[in-house]
Amino acid sequence: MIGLLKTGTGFWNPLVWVAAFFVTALAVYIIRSRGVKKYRPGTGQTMPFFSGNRPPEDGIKSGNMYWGFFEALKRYYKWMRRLHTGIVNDYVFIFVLVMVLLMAAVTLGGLL
Amino acid sequence: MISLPFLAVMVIISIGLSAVIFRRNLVKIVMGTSIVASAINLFIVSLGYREGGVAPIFTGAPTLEMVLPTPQALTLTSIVIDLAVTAMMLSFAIIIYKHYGSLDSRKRRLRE
Amino acid sequence: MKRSSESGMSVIVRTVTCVAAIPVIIFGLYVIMHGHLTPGGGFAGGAIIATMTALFIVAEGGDAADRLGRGMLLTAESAGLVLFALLAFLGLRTTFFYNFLANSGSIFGTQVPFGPNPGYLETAGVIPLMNLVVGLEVFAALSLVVIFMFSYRREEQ
Amino acid sequence: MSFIVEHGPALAIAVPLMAAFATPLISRAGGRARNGVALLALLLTECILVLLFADVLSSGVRVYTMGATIPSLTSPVGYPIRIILEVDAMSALMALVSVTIALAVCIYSMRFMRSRDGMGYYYALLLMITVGMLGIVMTGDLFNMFVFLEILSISSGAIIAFYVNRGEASEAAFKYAVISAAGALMVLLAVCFLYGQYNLLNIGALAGVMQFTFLDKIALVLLVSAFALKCGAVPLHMWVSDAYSEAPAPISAALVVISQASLYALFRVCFTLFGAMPVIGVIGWFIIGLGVLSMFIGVTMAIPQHDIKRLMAYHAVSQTGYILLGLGVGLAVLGNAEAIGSFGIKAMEGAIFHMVNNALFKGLLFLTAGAIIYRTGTRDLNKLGGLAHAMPVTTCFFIIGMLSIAGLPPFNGFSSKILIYESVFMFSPVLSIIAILVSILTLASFVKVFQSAFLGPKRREYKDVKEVPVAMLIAMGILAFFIILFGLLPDLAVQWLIEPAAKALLSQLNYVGAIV
Repeated sequence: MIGLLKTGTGFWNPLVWVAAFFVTALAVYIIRSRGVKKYRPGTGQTMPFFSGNRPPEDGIKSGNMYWGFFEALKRYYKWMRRLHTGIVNDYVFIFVLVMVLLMAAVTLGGLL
Repeated sequence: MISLPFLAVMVIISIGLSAVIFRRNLVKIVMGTSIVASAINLFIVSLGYREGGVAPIFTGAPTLEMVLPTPQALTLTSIVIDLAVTAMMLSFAIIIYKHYGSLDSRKRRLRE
Repeated sequence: MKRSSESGMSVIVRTVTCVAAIPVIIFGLYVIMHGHLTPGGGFAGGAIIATMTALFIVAEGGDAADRLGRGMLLTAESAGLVLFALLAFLGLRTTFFYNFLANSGSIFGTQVPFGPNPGYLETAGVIPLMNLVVGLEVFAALSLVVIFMFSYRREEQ
Repeated sequence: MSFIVEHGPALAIAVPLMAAFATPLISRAGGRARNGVALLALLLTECILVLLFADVLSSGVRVYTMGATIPSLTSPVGYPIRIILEVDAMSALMALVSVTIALAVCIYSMRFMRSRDGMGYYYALLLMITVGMLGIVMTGDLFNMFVFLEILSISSGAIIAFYVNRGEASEAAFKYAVISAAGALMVLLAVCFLYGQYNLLNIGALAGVMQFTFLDKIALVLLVSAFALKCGAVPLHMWVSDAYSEAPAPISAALVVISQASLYALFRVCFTLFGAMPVIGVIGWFIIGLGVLSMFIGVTMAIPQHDIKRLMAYHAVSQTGYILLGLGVGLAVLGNAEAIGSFGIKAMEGAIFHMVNNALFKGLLFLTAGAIIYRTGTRDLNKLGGLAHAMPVTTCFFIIGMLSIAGLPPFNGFSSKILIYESVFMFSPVLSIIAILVSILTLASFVKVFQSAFLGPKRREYKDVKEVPVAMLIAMGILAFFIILFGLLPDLAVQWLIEPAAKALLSQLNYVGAIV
């Protein structure tokens, strides 16, 4: 069968997926076309929903997004900022550190 | 079979790496990489050396043991590469100095 | 300090530089030409000739860097590389980089007699030709590196 | 035809090399001639590599000895001498992918690069990057691998600093040059360790006589950490965000393929050179660790970025993590034939497929980022908005790339990720769950880019923005075409491209036997 990818324990067939996608999309379209036709352009119906407030003039900036995510992971990001110093000396230092760690791992692995 | 040239090579490599890691001046960082490269060149040449060998030139050679010519070809290649890398890094250092008026690696503009 | 970087060093230094130029360049050419017989070759010889450019700029001052023909050097650099690749391509009837001139009797194609000898220049096939073009390339490229670095330094003043 | 296949490995490197040397000269004759020569050289290389790949699939490993009397004469005196190129299915696949991306980058650059002087050198460096990548994937010799790695580092370092009059570009290039020099010197040191013991430089011949002494372990450590540095695995990823974001946009796409070449070198060394070493399982676990860290830290660092190319650079780190995870699992179970048969080879197939896919969709995303920069002149997501009104085709390409990198069906990213998820689940369920989580975060961060750059009302300052020129759309279209093709027909791609490559990595004896 064309498009059938065996993954060892399961399988994946994109062509069947695409067919299913179009059938579902058709069904959704039919259901939608039977809905209430009260849409009026130019009224409040076309405004984006922004918790009842007026949306900002020039849209929502990327800096405003995922605020809660960053607030929850504030300590992680603070730590990450500290690691990413942007100094070339540190880059080489980490490289040497990784070499030493790997050497230790290989030596211990050889003893076991 | 630890011999003096190999020890010397390891010491010089450590000196070069420590220069790259701990020096803040960009030109000194370039010097550090250059020192490491020279140490490795020394290592290759000392690998090919035979006790009491003569230079591997066919012309007028006495019938003696010759040193191995392959490592010398490798060394020449790596010297040429090192020259190109050093020239390029120094050019970048010149441009950085011209733009920011400083060669300090810690006064960085790119981070995170 | 200003004087030395702009208009060059004293007359003594400049004269000695001009006198030194001849032996240095001849020595560089010797190293390039004998690359297949003795240590050295295209890179070493080209670098020796290119030191003359650096010496010239140091002695004559910053204006000398502008007076040297950059266009010609740029052409020479690319031409050297193209000729090198072309010589490699010419061996393609057998393999890439095949030494098709060696022992062929034509230019640089003399067979080397066995045993110790004083060194025959007309041997080794394409290797001396490659040394020549590499010498040209390295001379042009290193001169350009020095010239560009120097002229960039001068612009900031 | 047979002449081209016979000399294929050498020609594939020599044609772009010759073009790279000639472009500065031809540039004097005018921009069109220069662009034509660069494009022609890459097309020719692509044709040679397609023929070579077909030949390798049908008749096995092909070797080429530079300067010998016949190309297959590798060991005239019992051990290999001269410069030897060795192409198996893995090398041929990687070479094919590299040149395809380079071709798209070349077409894209014709309109994208508006600078007038130095363009001859831009194309020369682009072709040199291609030469370096092809050299790394096709050489059979460790020292040549170092030489090509340095060719790659020098030319890409110089091209990262193409916008010299911006100080940041020089700084990024300086960091990249120092990092590359340190990595490449460690590779050279490792090569010296091996050469000092066995008097050999050839990968196949070395693998045949390897004694696994203590010095070999040091060499392995040096090689693995140096190539991990060059492919940008966490915690050695710091240069990636600097270099990718400051390079010209098409070059960022080419830098992705440079990482792929380093990954190839990493796995060639691990599987072929040290494949029989007793401690290779430890290395496998170490690479899995690097992979998980890369996936997670890469994607979490990408989310808060507001520079579009820096964000994508962190995603490149994150996607490299998937590849390291898949091939690391293959490496960790290398000694266990049963585990290899049941899930190890599937994990490797997934990883190699993801390498191909990553080059395609990451390349496409960087090119769309370039299109945004070309028309608006800014990389800051906070200043962008409403571009979908003016650039509908670019928006479509961005959506394709975005869905593909996030691993949404039916695009190619999903096909390769499902191979990795399911086979890694057999190995360790936790790793598989982390991989799926990272995919979700990837989608989240690209939704952010999509929302802030393309959606929203039309901005006043971008009212003159038009669709990008046709040449740039063609370049993006090539990559999008392959993404959809591999997405809809993953079984054929795996069967004809990926499976031979995975088997080639595992069959160390074939690689050794072609030389000795």
